Amino acid sequence: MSFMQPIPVKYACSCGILNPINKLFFCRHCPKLRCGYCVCHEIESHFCSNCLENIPSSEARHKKNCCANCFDCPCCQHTLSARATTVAVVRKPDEAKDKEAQSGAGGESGSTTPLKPSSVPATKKMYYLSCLSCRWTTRDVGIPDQGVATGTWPDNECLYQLRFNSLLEYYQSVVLQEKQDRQEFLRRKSPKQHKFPSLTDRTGLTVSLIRRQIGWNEKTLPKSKPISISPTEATADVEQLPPDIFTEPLNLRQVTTIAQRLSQPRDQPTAVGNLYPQRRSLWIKRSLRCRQCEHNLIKPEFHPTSIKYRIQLFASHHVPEVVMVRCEQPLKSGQKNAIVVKITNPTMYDMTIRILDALPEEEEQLTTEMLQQACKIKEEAVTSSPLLRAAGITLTRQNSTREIKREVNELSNTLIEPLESEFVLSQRDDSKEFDEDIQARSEIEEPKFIVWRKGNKVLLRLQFTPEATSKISDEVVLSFYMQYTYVNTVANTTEKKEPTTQALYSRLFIQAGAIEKE
Amino acid sequence: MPTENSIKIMPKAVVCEETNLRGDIIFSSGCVVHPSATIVAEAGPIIIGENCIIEEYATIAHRLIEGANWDSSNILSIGTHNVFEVGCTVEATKIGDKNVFESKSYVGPGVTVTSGCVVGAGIQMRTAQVMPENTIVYGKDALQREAIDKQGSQTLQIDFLRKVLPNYHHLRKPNYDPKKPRSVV
Amino acid sequence: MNTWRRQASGNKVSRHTVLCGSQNIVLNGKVIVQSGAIIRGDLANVRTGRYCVISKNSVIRPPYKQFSKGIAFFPMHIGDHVFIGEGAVVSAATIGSYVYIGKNAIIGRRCTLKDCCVIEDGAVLPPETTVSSYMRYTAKGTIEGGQGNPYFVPAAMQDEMVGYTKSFYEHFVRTPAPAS
Amino acid sequence: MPLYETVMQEKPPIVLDIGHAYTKLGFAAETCPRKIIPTKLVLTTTGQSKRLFDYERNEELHDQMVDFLQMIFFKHLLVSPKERKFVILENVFGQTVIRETLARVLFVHFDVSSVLFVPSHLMALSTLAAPTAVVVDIGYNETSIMPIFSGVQIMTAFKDQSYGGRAIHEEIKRQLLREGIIEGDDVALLTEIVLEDIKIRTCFVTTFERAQARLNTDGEQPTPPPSVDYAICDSNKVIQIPGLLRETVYELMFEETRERDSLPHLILRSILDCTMDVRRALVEGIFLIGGGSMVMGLVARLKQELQHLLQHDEIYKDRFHGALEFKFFPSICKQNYSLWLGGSLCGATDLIQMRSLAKEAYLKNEHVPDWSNLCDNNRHAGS
Repeated sequence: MSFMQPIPVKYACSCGILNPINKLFFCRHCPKLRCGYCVCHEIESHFCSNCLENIPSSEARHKKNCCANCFDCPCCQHTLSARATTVAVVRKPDEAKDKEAQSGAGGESGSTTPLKPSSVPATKKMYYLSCLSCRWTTRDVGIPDQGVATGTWPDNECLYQLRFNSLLEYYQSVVLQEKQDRQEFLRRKSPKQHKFPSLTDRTGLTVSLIRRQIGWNEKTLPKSKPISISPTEATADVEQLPPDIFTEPLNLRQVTTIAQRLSQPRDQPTAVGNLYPQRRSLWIKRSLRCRQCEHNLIKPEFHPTSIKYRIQLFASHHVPEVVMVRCEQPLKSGQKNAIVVKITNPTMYDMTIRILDALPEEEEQLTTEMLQQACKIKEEAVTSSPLLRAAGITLTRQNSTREIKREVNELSNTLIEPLESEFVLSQRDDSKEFDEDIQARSEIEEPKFIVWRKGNKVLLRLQFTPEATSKISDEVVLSFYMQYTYVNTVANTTEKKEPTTQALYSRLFIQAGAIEKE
Repeated sequence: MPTENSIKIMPKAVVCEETNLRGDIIFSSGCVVHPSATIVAEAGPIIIGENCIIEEYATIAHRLIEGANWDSSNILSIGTHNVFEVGCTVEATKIGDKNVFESKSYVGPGVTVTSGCVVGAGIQMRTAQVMPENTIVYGKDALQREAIDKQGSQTLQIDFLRKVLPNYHHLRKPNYDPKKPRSVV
Repeated sequence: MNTWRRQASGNKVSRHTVLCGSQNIVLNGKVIVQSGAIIRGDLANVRTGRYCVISKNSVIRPPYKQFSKGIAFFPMHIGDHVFIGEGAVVSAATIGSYVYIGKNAIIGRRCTLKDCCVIEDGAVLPPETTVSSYMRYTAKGTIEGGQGNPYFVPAAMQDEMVGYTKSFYEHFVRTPAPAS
Repeated sequence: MPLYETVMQEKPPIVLDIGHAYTKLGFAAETCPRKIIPTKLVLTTTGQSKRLFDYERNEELHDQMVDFLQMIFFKHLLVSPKERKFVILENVFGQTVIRETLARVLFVHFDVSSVLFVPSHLMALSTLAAPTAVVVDIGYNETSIMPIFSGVQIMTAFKDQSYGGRAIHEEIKRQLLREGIIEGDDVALLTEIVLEDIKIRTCFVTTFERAQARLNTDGEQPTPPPSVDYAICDSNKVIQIPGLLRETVYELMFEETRERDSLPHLILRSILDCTMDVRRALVEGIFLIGGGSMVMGLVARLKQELQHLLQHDEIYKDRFHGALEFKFFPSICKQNYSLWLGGSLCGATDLIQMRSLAKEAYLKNEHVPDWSNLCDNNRHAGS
């Protein structure tokens, strides 16, 4: 499976990181390759990966990103399942408790039957939580069974909530006072320098006086005073080691592991008996956004079970896919060899493809210029809005484009022979997929390097020579540029509506294998 | 290993024909052996207690230690109500009651499994050790914990399988009834 | 002798498989079942979609659930373009489409695998686990990914699986692997 | 009325305490971190798992930081970092490169709106509402001591030593090898995770009396606590952890050396570096924090050691006057997230608006103001 195994063919993303094509995206507006590193991740929707319920983000925030119904096992972090038992309901409460205990001991998986069905007329379903991985149950720690399957399980409370609240209030008031002091200080230090003498200055009418006269509130807030708080007292009484630690054997099964402790960050119990079910964390769907033009590259449908996208700009839908088929000869240093690659055109337009060993310089400049222009246009469109300009707001995003571009790290150690001519790769046509006979393109003389061709796929033979200096078992890396014509259906400028054809470049690297022994 | 297999199946045991049974094996009543299970009694007889379930590709082996020979007194005794799930390999020295060997688990020679134990899916137990009662081995790191009580028995599943399997599979006929003389075969 | 049974619907089933209760097994076309695979149709119905690959020595076993008055085996549904790796044990309740299950993975009873999820080689899913779309269940037992996360499951998982299972089938029809 | 209500109505700031072993993460004004996770990441390029602070080139650290924070935001906190405010706990003597890289990643890659770097020791103390204490932070890489008087850190008295969790792990490994319990290739079994598990679940700090008895090699040795059979899970090997190991691995914090750098000495020396009139207050307020301080028996032992040194060590006898008794602050929460809790309190106040480093300010010169940097220090000296 291509994504389960390392893929030998990698594309250089516009940020300089190499990626296989299935991890790349293609921004049609830029138009450039983008990868997970150089795009902006955003949260699209929250959901629980266990019960697959969509949770609105406000509710997610309120619930602290936890699912209201699902719990994780505190012992092995797997999801807990609710298990039902039937319990006899009897008038006398004492007796009922007895029964419950009995039936509880009876069965672990599934449910238990009432022990004395004849003696009791009514039964009631009670639930407990059970882990099907490590067999931990809520009964292990003595949590009583619940009447409802979901929701009612106790959350352990924070022991120092009150203290925390008073600390919070205290510090807030301290900081507030400091802030007011500073404001006061600044106000006094820098007397207002008005261009025009104010009327109120001379008449002795101050703003606050006027406000008071017309019955408004004081504008300045009453100066707040810090709330007093009693600091924690240090004590000379310290916790001693339990004396039996030197004599009693240690039962490791009763001591929690660090992972178990940290899954309950507040309590971090050391004894297994203090583990409590933990609410399950939510998951998110992400959308990805191009940092340069702020268009979405990926926008999933928000429903948790949907696998569709509202926007999907996978590179594999726009960029010709190159797959390595084989090397013709065993790889030897300094020996001429040829590699067969398969190129597929995924678009609905014919493509003209050239394979080059270096990027023509003027082309490189051109593409960057084009890009800058595109950005400028967008920026102008935003800043030229008169309202915003009046407000003095400039919406130039300072950051998003500033992520450093790095040089491509990988280096090739082969000399590649560029193809002597360009060739045309037909468009993708799903209806032709089932045609058995290959349409012969006999009318055109095929270039020599084309081995085979069918529909939108072509097999090419590329000649290369590994560097003479490479040693045995060195990885042979081929590098070349692929120029392809891309028909862009989105226009950067509003005037042009018809699709434009652009010549784009991708730099590819192929790990052809290791140099073999002589 | 004796040259001829001696398979004794007690009444009410369901043993599919497409199984790989070698050596001297006794299935007590209520056992269910699914197709493609393997039971090898190399070193000595295997006695499987009542109501055990042995699923597909499960292997129970009583292996010869190097240099040793078949010894009819070297019995591997397996208790009652054990479940050997798909693809597990069990070569334990002794197995008590109500244990569950989950899918693709491995229990090596020298391990003594008492009662109520669960060896989690995919877990390898290679070192010789005694698993105390109600031990649960779980997770990728094969952590151990102690359950508060034993796993529930699988009699309901056995009832179901005993009804269904004969409709679809050729079975080995019960050939041994302790209550009757041996001539029943 | 031909070791492969080819059905009119294009299914390719090795003769060295154990299909129990074959009347309860529906393979919806162009499905490959390799040697040593066991499908337990006798316990409950098993239904797969098109272009599924069930590799060598894997076991497809409908899950059971215990009730107070007995147990029941539930039918198992497998979607289209699902790959089940060698030696996998699958006891799921439902498996969506475009799902990849690695070698020797164990899918516990009544698990739910939604569309476009990946189970790594050797991963163990305890019973009743749900793996939602675009999630990857790792061999370490953690869940990673999610739709829009480019790192763990390819964003174009659907295309990948369609391409993979189709080319697997086409290769297979041309040069069937020698039965072992 | 209060102005700070506006702060709370906004999205709460994110509070991060990135330790060498564990990272505590959550939101300001909450009572405990949402998660405590190992400071490890899965590299998105290769898929391998790695510690955040294992790096060779600065660019590597940058990329790892991006992957790590990405995981924090999108897997644990589930909020977009864009336009968020942050509180970052930092060691005052921490490495500049880490601080600068972190700021760079947050501002440039994640586009956050402001970052407030707060000194960790001071923040930890704020959870007590006490103005004065010697804050002893026992972390994974190191143990650091910072006396604070009336809310002012006494920088000159700062001390640190390399005995933290990592040193304990090394000691466990050393003892297991010395005893021949682990031999040959099995050393590879003793991964950090296994060593940590042994430390957490079996080891403790012994009492002063027993430690003294052990030092006297001629005298009768106390019976070690019972040994423990420990299964190393990955390879199914069962080893026996000697009781002696359980009792003595923490001794390296107390070993007498000529450099006087054991934990009790370090605390005393730190207090001595402060002026005379604050010493008593400091002695009566020791505050232990950090994951390493949660081990059983540590406080009791430390108190006895300190008291012992005060009475018997010539240097300290001369310099400390009067009857002194060491007092310890009880932490309101588990000590491993005391720092974080302080950050949470801090992030809930208006300090987040007054003192934060805003994006615009950062981008102007791409540099985080630092107290130790003179150019930054001139401006707000005394504030």
